[in-house]
Amino acid sequence: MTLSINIQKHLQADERHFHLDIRFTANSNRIVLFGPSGAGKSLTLLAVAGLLKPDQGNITLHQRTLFDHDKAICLPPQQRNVAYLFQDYALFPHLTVAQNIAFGLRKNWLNPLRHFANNHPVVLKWLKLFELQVTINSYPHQLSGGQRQRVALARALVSEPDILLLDEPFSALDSSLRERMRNELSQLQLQLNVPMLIITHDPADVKAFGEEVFEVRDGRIS
Amino acid sequence: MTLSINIQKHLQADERHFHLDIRFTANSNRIVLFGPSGAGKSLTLLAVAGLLKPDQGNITLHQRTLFDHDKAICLPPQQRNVAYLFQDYALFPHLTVAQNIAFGLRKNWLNPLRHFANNHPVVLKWLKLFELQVTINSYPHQLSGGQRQRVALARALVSEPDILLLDEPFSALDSSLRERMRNELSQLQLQLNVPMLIITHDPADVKAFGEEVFEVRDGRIS
Amino acid sequence: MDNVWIPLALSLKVAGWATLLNLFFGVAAAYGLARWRSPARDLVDSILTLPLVLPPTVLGYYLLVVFGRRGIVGEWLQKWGIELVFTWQGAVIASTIVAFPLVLKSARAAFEDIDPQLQNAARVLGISEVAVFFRVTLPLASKGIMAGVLLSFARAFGEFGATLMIAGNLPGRTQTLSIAIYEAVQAGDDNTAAIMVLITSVTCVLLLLIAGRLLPKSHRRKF
Amino acid sequence: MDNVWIPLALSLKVAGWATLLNLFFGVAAAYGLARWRSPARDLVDSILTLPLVLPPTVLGYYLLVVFGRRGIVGEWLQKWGIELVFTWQGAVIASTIVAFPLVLKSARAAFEDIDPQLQNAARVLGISEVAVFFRVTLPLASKGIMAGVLLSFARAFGEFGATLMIAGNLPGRTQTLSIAIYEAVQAGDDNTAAIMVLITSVTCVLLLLIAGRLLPKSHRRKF
Amino acid sequence: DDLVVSAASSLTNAFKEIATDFEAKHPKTKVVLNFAASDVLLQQIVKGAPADVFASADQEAMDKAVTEKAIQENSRKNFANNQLVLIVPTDSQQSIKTLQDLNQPAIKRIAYGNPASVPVGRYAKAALENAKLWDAVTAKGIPAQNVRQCLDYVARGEVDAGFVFSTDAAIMKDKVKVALQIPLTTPISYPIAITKDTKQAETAKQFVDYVLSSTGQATLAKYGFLAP
Ligand SMILES: Nc1ncnc2c1ncn2[C@@H]1O[C@H](COP(=O)(O)OP(=O)(O)OP(=O)(O)O)[C@@H](O)[C@H]1O
Ligand SMILES: Nc1ncnc2c1ncn2[C@@H]1O[C@H](COP(=O)(O)OP(=O)(O)OP(=O)(O)O)[C@@H](O)[C@H]1O
Ligand code: MOO
Ligand SMILES: [Mg+2]
Ligand SMILES: [Mg+2]
Repeated sequence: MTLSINIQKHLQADERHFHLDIRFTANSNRIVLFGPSGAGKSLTLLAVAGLLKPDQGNITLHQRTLFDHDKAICLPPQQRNVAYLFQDYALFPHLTVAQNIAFGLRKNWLNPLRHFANNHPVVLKWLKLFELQVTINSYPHQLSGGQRQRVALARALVSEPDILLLDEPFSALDSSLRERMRNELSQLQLQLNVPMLIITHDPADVKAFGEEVFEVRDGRIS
Repeated sequence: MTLSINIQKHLQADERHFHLDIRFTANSNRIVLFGPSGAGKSLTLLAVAGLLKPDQGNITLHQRTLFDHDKAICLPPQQRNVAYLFQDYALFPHLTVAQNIAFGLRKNWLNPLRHFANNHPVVLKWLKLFELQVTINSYPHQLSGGQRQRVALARALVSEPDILLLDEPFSALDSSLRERMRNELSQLQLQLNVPMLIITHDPADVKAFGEEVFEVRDGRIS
Repeated sequence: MDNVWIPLALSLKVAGWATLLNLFFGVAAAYGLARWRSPARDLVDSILTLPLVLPPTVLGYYLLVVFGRRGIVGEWLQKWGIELVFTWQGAVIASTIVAFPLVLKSARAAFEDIDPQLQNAARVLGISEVAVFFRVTLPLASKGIMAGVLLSFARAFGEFGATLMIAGNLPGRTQTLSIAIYEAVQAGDDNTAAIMVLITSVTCVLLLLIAGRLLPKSHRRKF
Repeated sequence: MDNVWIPLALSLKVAGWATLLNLFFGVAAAYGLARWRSPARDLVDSILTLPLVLPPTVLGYYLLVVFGRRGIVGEWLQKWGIELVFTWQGAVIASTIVAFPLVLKSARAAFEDIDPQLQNAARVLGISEVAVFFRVTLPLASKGIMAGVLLSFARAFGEFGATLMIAGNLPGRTQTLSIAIYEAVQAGDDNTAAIMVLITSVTCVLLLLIAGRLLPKSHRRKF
Repeated sequence: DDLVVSAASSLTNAFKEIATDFEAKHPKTKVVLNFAASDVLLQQIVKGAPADVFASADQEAMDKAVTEKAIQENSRKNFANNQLVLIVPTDSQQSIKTLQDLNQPAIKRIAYGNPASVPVGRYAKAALENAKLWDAVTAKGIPAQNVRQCLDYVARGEVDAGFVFSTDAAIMKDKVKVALQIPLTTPISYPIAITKDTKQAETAKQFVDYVLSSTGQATLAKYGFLAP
């Protein structure tokens, strides 16, 4: 057993209420979440990453408790060691592409310098794999939509995480690029041998990554 | 002849140069732009909308000159009467879903009041068509990715534009919703009978809207 | 207690007018500077900050030179029967000028931090430039602007150096609470001063709290 | 011209220290307030704005009461051989307190305008809360903070009411340019005053221009 | 070491010269002058500012210093006198021959120091009360925060007349003219004293003695002060 999620959360916006009640245990390492828009997929990923605190329940990864309401355990995001691709990328606007990718490589109080980022072998590797070399010194606002998505993905994958959380990682890419990146990601997952939780609307992704597929509807696994 | 584009633009970020040189004339009303990430598709749409000023060339829509460098014509976005779905949505964070959709209905100095927006038949129509009724009073930060995309699309389509510019309008949607919205959009286009320029990576979109398909590569039509 | 309430009312009137004027002129100047593409713009910005750099009394002195009976502007105003020296309107002018840079700088920073994509989205929807300002730019900058406006109110309320010079210290007419406090302290009347300081503080804290409540709430995802 | 350069150097020293102190305390307090989830936070914020509301001279008087030889803090400091009244350090304290609200309010507005998603993105990458502050929060708020810091510098440079009270008007020791200008105006020495006003203005405009150049450029799409 | 002398603003020019002369005679001593309104100086000294000598523009401030035990009472001496005058702008058309002329309707504004905190105002008030004119004058009165503000208002023609010391009027001879010398029942005398907390009583005494010496008195006379 690798990943077990059992969480409840109530959200309210004006008079609208949304109940999230996700329960599943995944025994494989490649898990796909799919379902209609607004079903609660992204919220689930946020909860696993420690960015959304459920009202109830628990989350366990490899016997390690990330969250347990009853035992009052809630590891901060820093200690969960996840790779997270945000649906809206959340790139740092004040850093270049290379600096964004290198962000997690240094945990100290200073952002990676351009020189450091531009010459770091890991950064260069991902720039190459994701065909981003020319954009190395560009800022996020100077990128196209697909370029941004690739930078966000590279930034998430750079460190060696215990779990990969990817929210529609290829949605802004054309089909040939999408295929190449899917292969890269697949290889990386095999190599790290960590669970991967991926949200997608693309049947090809489901085919590639869906050892276990969960459908989310109205906040529940159905 | 409906839409003719002939524009050149040079962009620079750090030492990286990007040359946009798009020339095509479309004789049908349903035009698809496709091509790899970073090819210049979004920039082309920005230029048609009047948000990016080309260095050279001209843009003509139904004999109407939107831009002509030599004649020093450059209509402001307000006078081009376009419907634009931004790739990153650009929803107004301080307005509710209904107010966002109603934004273009009133051109005066005040934002549509909640009451006005929540009861306007056109707003209600689009909320229903795009299955957004429950989110009527939510703010963009309280929405899921797909919900945001639908609000952005509804906001663009509400007024009766002379041209539809849509930058990957369905990328964040699941396949069944995508199909329903594709039909809605198709009907709307037929009804308005205006040119539609759509960027997409989805073959199904190309099939549905691609009376004329242009491939963009490295800033050029190829 | 009339010697407290009348100056308090006057202070509120003067600071209120000064804040209104600065809300208008400060925001307008900030927007102009934020949009103006010219190498001179930072120079103009710095020059407009000068009222903060000069000691208020000195500023008051120059205001007197300009707006006094024999001043360039003052002489001209007199023809229209307008007199600023020794009137509460003079106090408004002094407070406005002293507090002006606070709104200017805060508002400009707020304007320049707005994502232009949102303004573009409004333009594409056919909204005129003026309407874009009122419907998108202003609401999105409101937090920074409000910070500046509150600072400006507080500063105007506490102003006394320049005010004393141009408006004088006429009890019931131009003696604001600040001037009254100053006078009490100068006269060694510590108790009266302390009471007035307390009233000033409570009034301002209350007003700032109320103004804070009026602020638009944040539209950012927070869990 | 020594009677200009010495006060100018002193003003720069005092305003520089005050700005540094406010950069530290103002930003720290603003960050604390922006993160603190408590109903008391707006109250504390308003109270911290009070130095702006009180007439500087009155503030200076209270500083004198606290830091004077016979004051609570002053008595205690004296045991350590530290004297603040009639020293330039006293001027720094006065200027710092007077200008403090300017950094506080601007920085708080800037902090609250940041998209928390970006801070979350950093946390997920394993960056500690302190590092998130220095690597994400501070750079993204830098425009608003800089606006406040520049205001605070200008205000500290122009401060004279509170300074005069606690630091006195000792030529060469605590006579800042502002106080010197004030004195010249009081002495009817209009020419000297005008020259010093000019020097103050030019110095400040230059410093503000340079500071403006140091500002990070905008990372927003603009065509 | 430094000798800190807190002196009333009206003494600015005279004391600057006296300090220079004193330093010439006592090369080891540097005199640091601290000018402000008498009451500000008083507050500073009472709260423990490290001043050595206090020279006030009137007895009231010095009396308070005595009550607060801030000065050495036996060192208190009067070192100069001053005169209260009524001044008008040089180009003034009004003819003022007595204080009663202030009742003329053509005289709309009269500036004087605020009696609550400004010595010159206290003298003016006393004189006007004596002449039973105080109420009439306050009706058109502009209370100034110090004597120089008063002078400035007259110089700029913002007011039609004002009460200042004759030493102040002398500074702006080109802009103001003296209309009346005002006799007072109590003379305007400036006291000087050594503070209680001084760490250099010796030098302080030398300075006070110098002010009272014939050379010091000559300098004061040069700036229009009268002998005590
Ligand atoms: N802050 C919030 N307050 C209230 N409701 C919210 C908030 N955030 C999200 N929701 C609602 O919760 C529901 C689930 O959101 P979530 O983002 O998980 O959807 P999703 O499955 O990722 O959809 P999509 O595929 O469109 O991204 C949506 O209906 C959304 O409107
Ligand atoms: N402000 C800018 N400065 C410099 N280069 C830019 C700027 N904006 C965009 N570019 C570059 O121009 C190229 C085209 O961008 P565009 O956004 O049009 O791509 P696109 O075809 O829409 O790609 P995608 O499918 O990934 O969205 C990209 O390589 C991009 O990096
Ligand atoms: O103490 Mo003064 O000399 O009246 O200003
Ligand atoms: Mg989602
Ligand atoms: Mg694009």
